Amino acid sequence: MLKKDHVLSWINRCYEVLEENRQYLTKLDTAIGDADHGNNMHRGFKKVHIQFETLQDKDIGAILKSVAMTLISSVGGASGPLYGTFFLQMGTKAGSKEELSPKEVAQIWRAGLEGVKMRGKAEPGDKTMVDVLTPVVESLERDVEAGKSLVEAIDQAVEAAEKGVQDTIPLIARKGRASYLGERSKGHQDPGATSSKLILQALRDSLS
Amino acid sequence: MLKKDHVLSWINRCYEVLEENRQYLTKLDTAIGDADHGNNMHRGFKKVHIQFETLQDKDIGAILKSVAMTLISSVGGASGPLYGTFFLQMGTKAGSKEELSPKEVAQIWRAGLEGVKMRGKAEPGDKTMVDVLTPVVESLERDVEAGKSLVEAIDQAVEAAEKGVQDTIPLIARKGRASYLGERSKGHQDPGATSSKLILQALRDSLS
Amino acid sequence: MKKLINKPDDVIREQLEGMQAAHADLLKVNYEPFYITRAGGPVKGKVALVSGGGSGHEPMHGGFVGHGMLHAACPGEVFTSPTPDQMHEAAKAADGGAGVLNIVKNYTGDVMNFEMAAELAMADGIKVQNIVIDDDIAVKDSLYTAGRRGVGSTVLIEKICGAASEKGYDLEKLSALCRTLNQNGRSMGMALTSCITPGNGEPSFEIGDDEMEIGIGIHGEPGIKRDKIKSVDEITEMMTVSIIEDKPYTRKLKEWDFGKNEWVERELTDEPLKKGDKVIAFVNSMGGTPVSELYGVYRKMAQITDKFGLKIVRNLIGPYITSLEMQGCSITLMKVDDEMIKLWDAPVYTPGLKWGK
Amino acid sequence: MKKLINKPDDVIREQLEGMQAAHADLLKVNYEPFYITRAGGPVKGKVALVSGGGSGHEPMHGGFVGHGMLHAACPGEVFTSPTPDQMHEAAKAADGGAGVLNIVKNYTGDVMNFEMAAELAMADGIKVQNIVIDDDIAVKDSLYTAGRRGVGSTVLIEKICGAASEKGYDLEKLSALCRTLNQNGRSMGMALTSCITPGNGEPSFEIGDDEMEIGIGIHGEPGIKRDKIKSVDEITEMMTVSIIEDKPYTRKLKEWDFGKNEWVERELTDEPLKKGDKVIAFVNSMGGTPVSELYGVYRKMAQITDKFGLKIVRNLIGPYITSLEMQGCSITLMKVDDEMIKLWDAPVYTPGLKWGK
Ligand SMILES: Nc1ncnc2c1ncn2[C@@H]1O[C@H](COP(=O)(O)OP(=O)(O)O)[C@@H](O)[C@H]1O
Ligand SMILES: Nc1ncnc2c1ncn2[C@@H]1O[C@H](COP(=O)(O)OP(=O)(O)O)[C@@H](O)[C@H]1O
Ligand SMILES: [Mg+2]
Ligand SMILES: [Mg+2]
Ligand SMILES: [Mg+2]
Ligand SMILES: [Mg+2]
Repeated sequence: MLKKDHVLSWINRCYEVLEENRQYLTKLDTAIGDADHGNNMHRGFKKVHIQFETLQDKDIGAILKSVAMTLISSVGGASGPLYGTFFLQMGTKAGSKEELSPKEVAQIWRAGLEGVKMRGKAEPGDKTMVDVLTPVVESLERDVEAGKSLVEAIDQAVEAAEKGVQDTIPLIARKGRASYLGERSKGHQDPGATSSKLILQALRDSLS
Repeated sequence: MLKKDHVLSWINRCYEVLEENRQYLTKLDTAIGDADHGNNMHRGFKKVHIQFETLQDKDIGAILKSVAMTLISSVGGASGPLYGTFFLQMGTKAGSKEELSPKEVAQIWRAGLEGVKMRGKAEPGDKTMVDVLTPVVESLERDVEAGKSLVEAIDQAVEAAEKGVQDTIPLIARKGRASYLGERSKGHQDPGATSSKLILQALRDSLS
Repeated sequence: MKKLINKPDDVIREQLEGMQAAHADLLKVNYEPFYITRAGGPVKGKVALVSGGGSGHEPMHGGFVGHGMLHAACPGEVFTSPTPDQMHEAAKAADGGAGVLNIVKNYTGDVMNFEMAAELAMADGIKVQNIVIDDDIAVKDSLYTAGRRGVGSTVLIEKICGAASEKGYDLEKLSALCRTLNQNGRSMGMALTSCITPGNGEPSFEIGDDEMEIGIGIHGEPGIKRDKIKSVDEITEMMTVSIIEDKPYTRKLKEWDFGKNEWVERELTDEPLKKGDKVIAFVNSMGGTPVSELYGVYRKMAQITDKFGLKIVRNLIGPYITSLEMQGCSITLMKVDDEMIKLWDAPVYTPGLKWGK
Repeated sequence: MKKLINKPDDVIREQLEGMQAAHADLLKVNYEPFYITRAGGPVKGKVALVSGGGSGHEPMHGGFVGHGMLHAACPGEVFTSPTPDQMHEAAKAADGGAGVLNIVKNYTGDVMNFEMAAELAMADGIKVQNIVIDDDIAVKDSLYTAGRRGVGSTVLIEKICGAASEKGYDLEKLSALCRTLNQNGRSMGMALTSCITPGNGEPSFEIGDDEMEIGIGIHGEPGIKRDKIKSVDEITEMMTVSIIEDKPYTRKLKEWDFGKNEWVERELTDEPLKKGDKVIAFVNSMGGTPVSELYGVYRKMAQITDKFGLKIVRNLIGPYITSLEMQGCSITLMKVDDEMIKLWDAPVYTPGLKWGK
């Protein structure tokens, strides 16, 4: 089960992980974007971190929605509305629960993914975060369906995420800033796909 | 005797020498000025060179005055009016002669020097062309007084010029752009002093 | 990093404080969240023109707030779209009862954030339209990319639509004008150097001493191709001819449908410039290129437009939509009719653009 | 060398051709020799305001030719004073019968060339005065140097005197105003990078990645000292305080004495700024520094002038007197009275400065 406390420590872990990887993500965005993805994500989760106290008394849905609102109003760029929508849809799907079953965890990730796709109109293969979120959600759904434990399922999903990140490298970007580069975007790892993987890893970390 | 043809070949030689030393003079001006002295002198004498045909039928005074007018209207900067005045006063002093005695050569150089000092208000020791022109004129005057030949006198003057150039190195500039540097102008050779030496050398070359 | 700044994190706020101190007669800066409005408050009965985008393009947009141009601007972090809450607050502060027109440059982030902002403002009962500007012909198609970027045309459009708002155009008419101007404008940019964002402290792209980058946008992102530096005549010819010979460009842009009460996609096709067209020519510095060099560009550009039979009726030359201290330039040609020229000539009084009274 | 140019030898001519093409409504370029006059010809009965200097400082001076500012400008080679024949021709072309005021920046070359030019024009029967501008406090004394350089004040003076000429000031009154404004203005500059002249293709001075040069002029010449780059607050504080605390400055400047009919040296002493003074504050970019950073400078400067009890009544912020693409800035504070403020506010319509109508 994913308890409310897990969710809180997940959110907190997101902040840590994005602080550690700020420069790394920005560097990835330098190659095929405008060199701000790490800074954007860090700014957003730092804001979440500062308001962390105010999340304590909330249920899972409210926590995730509150994270969403903070991201929307502090990240900016493409990733702000996208991750904002991601957490918003997750929170809406989670509702006023205090814990989630493995299946429900898969469901909120699915909702988040659909939100991102609705907002950004990207499909798998476009070299975006969707290229990580899609295999992650599919892996989660497969494994919880097969009755695996939450930790097992997420471990699997992290592997799928890692593969998803690697798979963005040869792709030609068709959405977001990297798309302007056309052929020249080949050979570079997508920053947003990478941050999506980090967010999943943070969830995994919060469970151990 | 300095014949009219010598004067013409002197003027022509000035062009060659300043073309050869364009970058060298500009480099000197980069250290303590605004990096244009070589370009300025080259621009002026190139214009003289282009109009060279028109000098042929003139007397020495008219040749020098014509050079002066060309320099004034094409060099600009500090060196334009200064060298313009230098040649103007030389030409005025020379008058409508077809040849000059060694003594008269010393006299026109004296007139040129006084013109430069009147125009620019620099004194020896200020780290300017005056630090070359002064010892040059004094050397010329001494030697023609002592009855030396024109070539001997100019050979001596070239040595004085070379010493004059070297002597500008330790000076602190008090006139022109280099003066803004104060102490920092020490240790650098003055570009205008250097071009004055080149102009004298060109005269020497025209006599052999 | 060679910049006149204090701590990178404070750059936006401090520069806004400087703007406020310098132009208290023209504008008012709000700090939580960041937005800039005209000093006099909302203009009753006139459509409020609002724009915004990442910082680092100054004077755009904040420097264009004032009589005859914008009513409000939202500065984001450097090269990062501002957030919906800023835009929402700005819309509320600027609305004079006749609605709000958001001028949105076509970047994934800007478009999404302004959409969310429009929804928030509409929930408050403010009438809002978003018009997306996409004039950068360096981006060839919209099927395999995020579509053409919004660049130089934005400045001209903010000026002309600003004058139209003063003249009393309602939201629908102003939106139509804005849309037409966007379709009439085409731009292309190039860079000699990369810029450095304060947050990173390192060049956004590496470029050799003898190289230039063609088809850049305004965010320090790499362009569409790398080349050896050429003469200004060759560079200008390449850019101007590309603009003039650019094919019809078709794409879908989202606007709000006030009938259906939802976002709809409009398919729009921009027609190429043709002989006899009157144009405004805009030669822009990316920030680090001095105006003297822009005149070198203008000279060649005017020769070429002449040859093609275009008539330059007005021009704008200088650093107006920049990429921090990047060296480089962009050219914009925008077809205009007599009404648009009149609006261009109308008085404007902002920190970044001033004429008439 | 990263520049938008063709052959270095053609830069001046081609950029002037660009200016002519862009601003045919405002100005007319003469090519043999180079000078720029207003498009409408001489202004009858008004004193003609003429300036000039090396090129590379654009928009100054050519960009300031037009209604309410200069009547003519003489561009020299890059960073090299123009020649007397140019100035002489410009004076003849601009004279409207009320005489000519040459605004001369204090550099050995400019002063000598403008003196020769004035003599030539006077020989033609044109009444001419030369007023020398020397406002750069980085130069401490005039005894052991060529005296303070003419920098930022020049722009403000050209604007204010331009308005005074329109208003009908005669040559004597205009000269007196010009002289007073010069005495009222103080400037200081700094650079983060060196510029590169097209003729040389190499930086005019070497400077480390973490260094800045303080007390530079506008010709790519080294300044008075080298330092590690500091924060904008520290740099601005140093410059502003230096300007405010600058001691009385005495030197002799040459002017024409119409009684004696010869050049005379006038001993002039500039008094320091004092509490309660009204000032125009001018924050200038050396060319490569974007306006956003200038606002960072303005912010701190305004805090300091405030603390000293100076009242900034007007300001100007942007690249107006530049050193090609050099990164850096300068600050000018000029004490003004109500008449000067009125003249500042008067309409100006030039390529480089525009307001009112
Ligand atoms: N339309 C889209 N749908 C999904 N993800 C997108 C889309 N556009 C961009 N992204 C993601 O956003 C990332 C860039 O985010 P960021 O750098 O923060 O914003 P910006 O591109 O505005 O600077 C990309 O790496 C990509 O993964
Ligand atoms: N007042 C002066 N009197 C004599 N020579 C001077 C004076 N000022 C400058 N010079 C000479 O002029 C030279 C610089 O000439 P140049 O570089 O062509 O002009 P600018 O200084 O205007 O760029 C100096 O090296 C110096 O020798
Ligand atoms: Mg980015
Ligand atoms: Mg020089
Ligand atoms: Mg961004
Ligand atoms: Mg010079």
